[in-house]
Amino acid sequence: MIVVENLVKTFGGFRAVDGASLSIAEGSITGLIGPNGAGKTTLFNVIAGVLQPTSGRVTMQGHDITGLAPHDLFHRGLLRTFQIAHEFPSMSCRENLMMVPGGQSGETLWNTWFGRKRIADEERALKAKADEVLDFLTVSHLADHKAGQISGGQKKLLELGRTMMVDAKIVFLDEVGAGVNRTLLNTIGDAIIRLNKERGYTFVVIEHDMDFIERLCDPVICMAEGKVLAQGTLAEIKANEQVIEAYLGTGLKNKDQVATV
Amino acid sequence: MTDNPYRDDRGNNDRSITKSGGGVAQPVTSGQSSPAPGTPFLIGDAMTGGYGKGPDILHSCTIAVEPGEIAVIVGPNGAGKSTAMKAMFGMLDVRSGRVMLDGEDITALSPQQRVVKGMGFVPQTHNIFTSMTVEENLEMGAFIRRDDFRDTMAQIYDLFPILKEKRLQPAGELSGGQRQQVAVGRALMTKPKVLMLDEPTAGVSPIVMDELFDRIIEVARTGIPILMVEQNARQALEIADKAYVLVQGANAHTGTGKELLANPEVRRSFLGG
Amino acid sequence: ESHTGDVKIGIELGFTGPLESITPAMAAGAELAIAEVNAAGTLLDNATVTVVRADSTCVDAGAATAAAEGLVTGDKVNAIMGADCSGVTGAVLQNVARPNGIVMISPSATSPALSAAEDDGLFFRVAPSDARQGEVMTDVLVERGVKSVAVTYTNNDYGKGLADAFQASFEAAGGEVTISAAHEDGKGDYSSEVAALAAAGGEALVVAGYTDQGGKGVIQNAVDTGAFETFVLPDGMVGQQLVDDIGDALNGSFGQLPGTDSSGAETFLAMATEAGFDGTGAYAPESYDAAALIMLAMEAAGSNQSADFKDKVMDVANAPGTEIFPGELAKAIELLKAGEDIDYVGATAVELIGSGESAGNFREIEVKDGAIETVKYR
Amino acid sequence: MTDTLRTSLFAVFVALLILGTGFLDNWNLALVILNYGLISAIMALGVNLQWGLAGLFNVGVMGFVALGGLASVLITMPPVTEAWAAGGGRVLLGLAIGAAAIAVLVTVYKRMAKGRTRNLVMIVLSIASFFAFRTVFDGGVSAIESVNPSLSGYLGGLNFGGDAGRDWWWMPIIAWPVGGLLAAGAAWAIGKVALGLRSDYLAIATLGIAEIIVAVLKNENWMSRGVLNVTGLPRPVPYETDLQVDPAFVTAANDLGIDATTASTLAVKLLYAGLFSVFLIVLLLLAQRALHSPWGRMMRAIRDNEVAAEAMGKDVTRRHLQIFIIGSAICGLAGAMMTTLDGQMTPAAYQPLRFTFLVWVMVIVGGSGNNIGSVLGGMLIWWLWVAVGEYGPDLMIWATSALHAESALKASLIDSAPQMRFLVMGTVLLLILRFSPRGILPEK
Amino acid sequence: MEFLNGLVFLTNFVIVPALAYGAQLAIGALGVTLVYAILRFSNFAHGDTMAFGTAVTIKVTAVLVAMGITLGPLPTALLAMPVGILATGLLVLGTDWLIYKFYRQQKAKPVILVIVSLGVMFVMNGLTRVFIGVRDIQFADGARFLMTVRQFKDWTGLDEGLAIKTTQAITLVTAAITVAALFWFLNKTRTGKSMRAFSDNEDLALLSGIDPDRVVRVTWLIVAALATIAGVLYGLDKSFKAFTYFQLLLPIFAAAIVGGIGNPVGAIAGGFLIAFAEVTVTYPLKKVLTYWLPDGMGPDGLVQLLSGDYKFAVSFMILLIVLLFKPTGLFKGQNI
Ligand SMILES: Nc1ncnc2c1ncn2[C@@H]1O[C@H](COP(=O)(O)OP(=O)(O)OP(=O)(O)O)[C@@H](O)[C@H]1O
Ligand SMILES: Nc1ncnc2c1ncn2[C@@H]1O[C@H](COP(=O)(O)OP(=O)(O)OP(=O)(O)O)[C@@H](O)[C@H]1O
Ligand SMILES: [Mg+2]
Ligand SMILES: [Mg+2]
Repeated sequence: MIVVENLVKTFGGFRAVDGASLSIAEGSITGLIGPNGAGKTTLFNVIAGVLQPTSGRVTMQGHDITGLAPHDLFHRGLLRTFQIAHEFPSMSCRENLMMVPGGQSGETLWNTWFGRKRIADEERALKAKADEVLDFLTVSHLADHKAGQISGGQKKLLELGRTMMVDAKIVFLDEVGAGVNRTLLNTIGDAIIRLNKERGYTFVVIEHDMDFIERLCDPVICMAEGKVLAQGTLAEIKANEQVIEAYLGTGLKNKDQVATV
Repeated sequence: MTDNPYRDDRGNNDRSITKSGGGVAQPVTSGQSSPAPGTPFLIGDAMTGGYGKGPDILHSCTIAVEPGEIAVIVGPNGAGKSTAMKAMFGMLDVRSGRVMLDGEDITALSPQQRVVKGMGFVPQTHNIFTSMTVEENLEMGAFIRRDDFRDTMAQIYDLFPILKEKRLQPAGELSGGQRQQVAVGRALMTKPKVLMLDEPTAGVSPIVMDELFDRIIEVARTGIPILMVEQNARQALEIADKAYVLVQGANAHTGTGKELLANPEVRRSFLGG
Repeated sequence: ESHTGDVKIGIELGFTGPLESITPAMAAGAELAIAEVNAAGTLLDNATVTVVRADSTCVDAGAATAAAEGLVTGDKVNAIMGADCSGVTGAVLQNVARPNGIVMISPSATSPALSAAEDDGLFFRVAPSDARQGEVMTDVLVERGVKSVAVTYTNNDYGKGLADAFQASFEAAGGEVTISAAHEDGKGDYSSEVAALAAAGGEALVVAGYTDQGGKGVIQNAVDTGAFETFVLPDGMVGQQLVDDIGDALNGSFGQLPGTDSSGAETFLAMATEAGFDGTGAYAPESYDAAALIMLAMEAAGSNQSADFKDKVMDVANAPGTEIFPGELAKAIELLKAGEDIDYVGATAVELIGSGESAGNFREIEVKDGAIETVKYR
Repeated sequence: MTDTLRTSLFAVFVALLILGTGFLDNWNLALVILNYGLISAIMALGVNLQWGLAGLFNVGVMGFVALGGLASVLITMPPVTEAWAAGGGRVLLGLAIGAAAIAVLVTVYKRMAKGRTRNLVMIVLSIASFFAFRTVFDGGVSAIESVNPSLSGYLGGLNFGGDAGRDWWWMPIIAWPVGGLLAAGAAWAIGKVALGLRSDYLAIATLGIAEIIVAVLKNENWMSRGVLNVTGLPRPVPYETDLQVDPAFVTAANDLGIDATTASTLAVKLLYAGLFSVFLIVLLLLAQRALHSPWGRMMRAIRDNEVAAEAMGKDVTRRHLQIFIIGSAICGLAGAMMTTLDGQMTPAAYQPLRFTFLVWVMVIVGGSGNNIGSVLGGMLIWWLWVAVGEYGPDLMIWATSALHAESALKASLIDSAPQMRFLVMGTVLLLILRFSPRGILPEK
Repeated sequence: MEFLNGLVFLTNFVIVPALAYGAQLAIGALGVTLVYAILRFSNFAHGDTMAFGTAVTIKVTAVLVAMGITLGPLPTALLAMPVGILATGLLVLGTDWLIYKFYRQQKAKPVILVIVSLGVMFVMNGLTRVFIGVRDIQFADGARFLMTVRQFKDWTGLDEGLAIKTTQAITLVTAAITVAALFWFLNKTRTGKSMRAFSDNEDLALLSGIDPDRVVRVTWLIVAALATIAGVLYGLDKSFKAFTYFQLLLPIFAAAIVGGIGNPVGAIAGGFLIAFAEVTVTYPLKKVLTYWLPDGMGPDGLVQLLSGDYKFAVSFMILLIVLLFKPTGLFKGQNI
């Protein structure tokens, strides 16, 4: 589906992504893990067109998509969420969702003046769809709240909700789980699996919660220092010495003190 | 497009676009504290309040922590956990109820007066100075300290080695997890008498999370009370001495970490089974 | 409608905006004439003249039109002394004065385009035409043997019009204009203008500007850097304040301004000093004359209605008749009442020609020992 | 208070201000204020589309207004045949060379590979074409400018109606949309280059471009006489003086019990008001429809967060360009109207304070993001701008009446009354913003 | 010799005036940039703040001179300047307390603050005019020149002269001192760093124990000092007129922006860039070339890059070109 070849992205002299090569199979839910600063988000940003790569190539279903603008990629079916929520603060949560689908006829000025009937119909459908998504995310009570005024976790949910508004081919999720309640995260995990199974979405998931990765992802790619460190099933990754050292660690050292009270 | 995906406000760093008006937290403006003997070290007692002129978010919510303890707040998204923290820190008007620290009623104190009283806080979002270097961020953490804070800084660099490496880089250019480490480091620099952390581990890798929890336990055992919001509830509750479950701005369950972990209803509803 | 009764005159000048520093003296000049007539108390049927000021802003046609509308339809003035800048003057004339049939006499609008504007005989001006002054200035330079000059002008219709007229006439007379560069008023720093002027060179620098605007800034800078030693000063630049500000360095500079071999200018100066304002301020004497003309024309027509006295303005301004100087307005009124002709000379040797603009008799001056001295009349 | 109630109250208030001026002072003044107010409202609408809707910080309003004014001259004035004969062709040729040069430069820049050769070629080409352009163009210009310089010296316009263009009285109404088009064209070019800039930088860039546009208008005499001004522009409404001698009109006026002069001045102003209102209402309607539609939602999303909007498939650059052009075109339209209303083109009149910042004040005070708010804000602020100049001095006399008649303080205070326009204007602005920081009609 | 003449000519008309003008713009731009960096809005009232400070200084100077107190060869205004700074400081603090504070508490959008500052500009504008009038005032006393054209010619024997005005020298010296002090303050002192923190993230600054009111106070005081210094230097070098000071706002903003708004180094670079651009781009090279080129090869035309008509536009063109290639100004804008 997506093939990344020798991708390099430097900031000043710093190589945030340092010759990473990986491929993402169609229909998979690929996990992307790695220590903080490994370059995962930067990799996403380069693939999604937010950043221009210093060198390297990205192809999607055989087409070269290196350096295409994000809005182009969106129309090719590539969606992403942001690690730090990027809501539209002055718009209501529902509007945050309703704005997503591309090619709405109401986005042409001419239609807003003379094609009001058609727009009204489309809007009705969109609204229903948005409400459905909000309901799924358990935040239907926030539909008319301004997105700038909801809690941090709710913003992350909205972020996810946007990807559910359209039929995507591949969705990049950057730490959807951080700050989201675990019970809800499970539901989200179910939804991802369902979208994957029923609609054939491909997912790439960055996440630090190993339980979540375990439930969802196969294969898992581990990055470190801008390179791909290991790739395989989670079990394989978990057994990898390097990964343990760089990323997973060996648990709390102060465990003994926990019991004091 | 800006070259920095984190800075979503059109690189403008002004409040023009991204920060919407209305519903803003109104910090308390300075007032007097008064003695309130016989209360826990830090307690937000029956707090009720909300943003600006909006509806109440907190409904008579009580949260307390004693020296040497780790208290953890969990709850669904939007329950009011962050709001409760802000209320205790004076970032928002408490309409009824009070906040007490070390036997003093500090409800009327402004946030910076509370800092002087020894409170440290890591907010959930916007918790670093993006345009300042990592080192300057830490220095700002020590703003109220008049003593030599170099060894505290060294300790923090020990704890988060990556920060030492990125010492001279603007914090806004760091990765999500690195930013989180800066934020916690900044609060630790205060050498606070009480430390409040709003989701300190969101986005940090397992190894750093372990380090962080280790460090939090250490700090707590030196006698500093720690109040922490966590979504990574299972791990947090394991190290918690006391835990609160907030639902819709009110206390739903209270107990030791172990108790709540053992409570099937809490597990199912809030801890993800 | 009564043809007598009290008289209202609107004074519309740019009290705010780029000319705000010279307009107070202009208004004071006009009010001096009005005070003089009021002191006599004999105008028409012992009418009292009242003044209504309005702000033309000099640049904003919309605001100027609204202000004039307030004067004419609101305060019901009988005539307007103004406006100052040609742009707003045209707007006020077309949008307010003509539709309402109100006489306007401008002290300072010099744009030739205004001569051609349709005015139904309502518009006059006492400022000289640019073309005439260009010729006079050429004569002055040629007589002094100056062969090449640099020219800088304030970038408006006055400055540009004068500079163009001068350049044409000077070059026709065999002189060389090394550079003709605009300067904008209201800026403090003129080093780049002077740098360009100096680089182009020339025996003298012609400054078609205003005494305390860019013109002064340019001279100051040119003096400081030693770019030029002699400056040629047209009417907008002749003022004692300039001489005082620049100091010795201006000695030897020369120029010309409207005036005849009469004591009018000096008398006006003395009167202004007594009244407590600077009579040498640019267009202050013209303003006195404009206001005086309005009132004398009313007296001549025996009416304060524009429709009646608009035809008398030329009569009182020009020969034949007894010459009238500043301070003699009461006498002029007496003469008119007696049915005699007058020839208003005033402070600036008013002589109206064509469709009502100044004929342009000029007084050549030179700065000597920090004072402005008359050399001769042209 | 509901939104509708608030809106109606504000509208009624503005109407009362203008009507009050009419009843208490005089109707001519009220109508002058109304007419310029309507034009200001259109400008405010344009700026509101750009800022309120898309977050584009355009501080170059003045430039687009001036371009509209230029269009008015170019369309409504009769052509100067002598000037065309003297150098019209040459100037056109020069302009063509200039345009061709730019096209060539752009192609070269796009085709050649980055590097020193390209830079060199670019520099050589630009210098060569600059000289070619200047040689051809300057000759034409000086030929044109020497045709009766004090009265024409320019090419004139396209109005072939007789009697100095007055027979084609409808030309100005055509000139208005053309003003919009001219501004749109400029906005397109500017937007292509400058819209990538961050807000404050975009602001100063547009400010600079506006200054450049005005500088061109001031100095290119062959086009619109520069600082020498073009006067006597034809109008779409009859002349008062003609009405005053029209027996039918005079009788009609007398029947109404108004004297002919007053009636004529009022009639002309009312006609203008009618024309302007039609344009304003149509524009407002279109703007409202656009705002409350998916298009408006998309624009707000872009304003809120460009990165996210881009990731959600919205072509931010294109949309920015689109709204920049539309807003600027509206400002150009208003500029053309204003020049027609003034009856003359005065480039020196284009001051940023009046044509950029005052318009911004209108938008912000009215309520940015709210079309109706900014339109009403335009009327309100314009009323204030005039009223303070009009009534300020009277107020000052009244305020100082307690002082001794001869006192120097009183005299100096009365003398400085015109300066009170700034003081009062500032104070009122501050008061409005104090009590309604998001404007009188905030974005909902 | 010929070469030296050309050089002196260039120095006299281009380099020296542009240096002085640039320094004045730079200090003005520093004030704008500081308000932007810390209080986050473009302060349109800055020009009028400068005018006010200068007006007070002028009044005090007049009193001093009347009392017979002067500074010898230096302008008396330098002695009066601290009073001007003080008065301006009080004015801006008062303004802040009365006006800006409210919007800060409301967390109003910066554009609101920009428009508010426009209102403040109107008011200050009016106040200054009522206070000192609209006339042109010259208040430089003491020795006018450090070196006159004549002295230079006599001294060197060159054909061309070089004049250095006392005010130009003072401008450069004061500018250097001011800038150095400001930099030291912002980057090295605790207060300076806390100001930067405040500008970055107000809420977090609060959480770090930084007193926002103090930051704001200090900022305004520095801004008042910068404004007064810039205004007085400018007025000494040229002359004082309220309207001119308002007009100065444009080049000052241009300077701040071209350098990268919010960045003090940028403000300084921007000031000089704008000043030099204004002077050089429309500068006719004719005379200099006549000196420098071999005899007989001197040009006939003026050899002007662009006609002087476009001087004002040209400085903006420079600005645009810089922004096209460096979209955030010469020195990346926005932070101190
Ligand atoms: N704009 C930038 N300028 C300089 N360095 C940057 C910039 N953006 C990211 N970096 C650096 O690049 C590295 C990779 O960052 P990235 O955000 O991709 O990490 P990540 O793998 O997503 O980490 P996390 O799990 O913490 O989110 C980090 O070390 C970061 O400091
Ligand atoms: N700035 C604000 N203005 C108005 N309402 C707000 C604001 N911030 C949050 N809220 C509302 O307050 C409620 C509680 O928010 P809070 O941030 O305290 O939740 P939380 O428990 O921290 O959630 P999370 O786990 O998602 O961070 C939410 O319903 C949210 O909509
Ligand atoms: Mg990341
Ligand atoms: Mg929270």
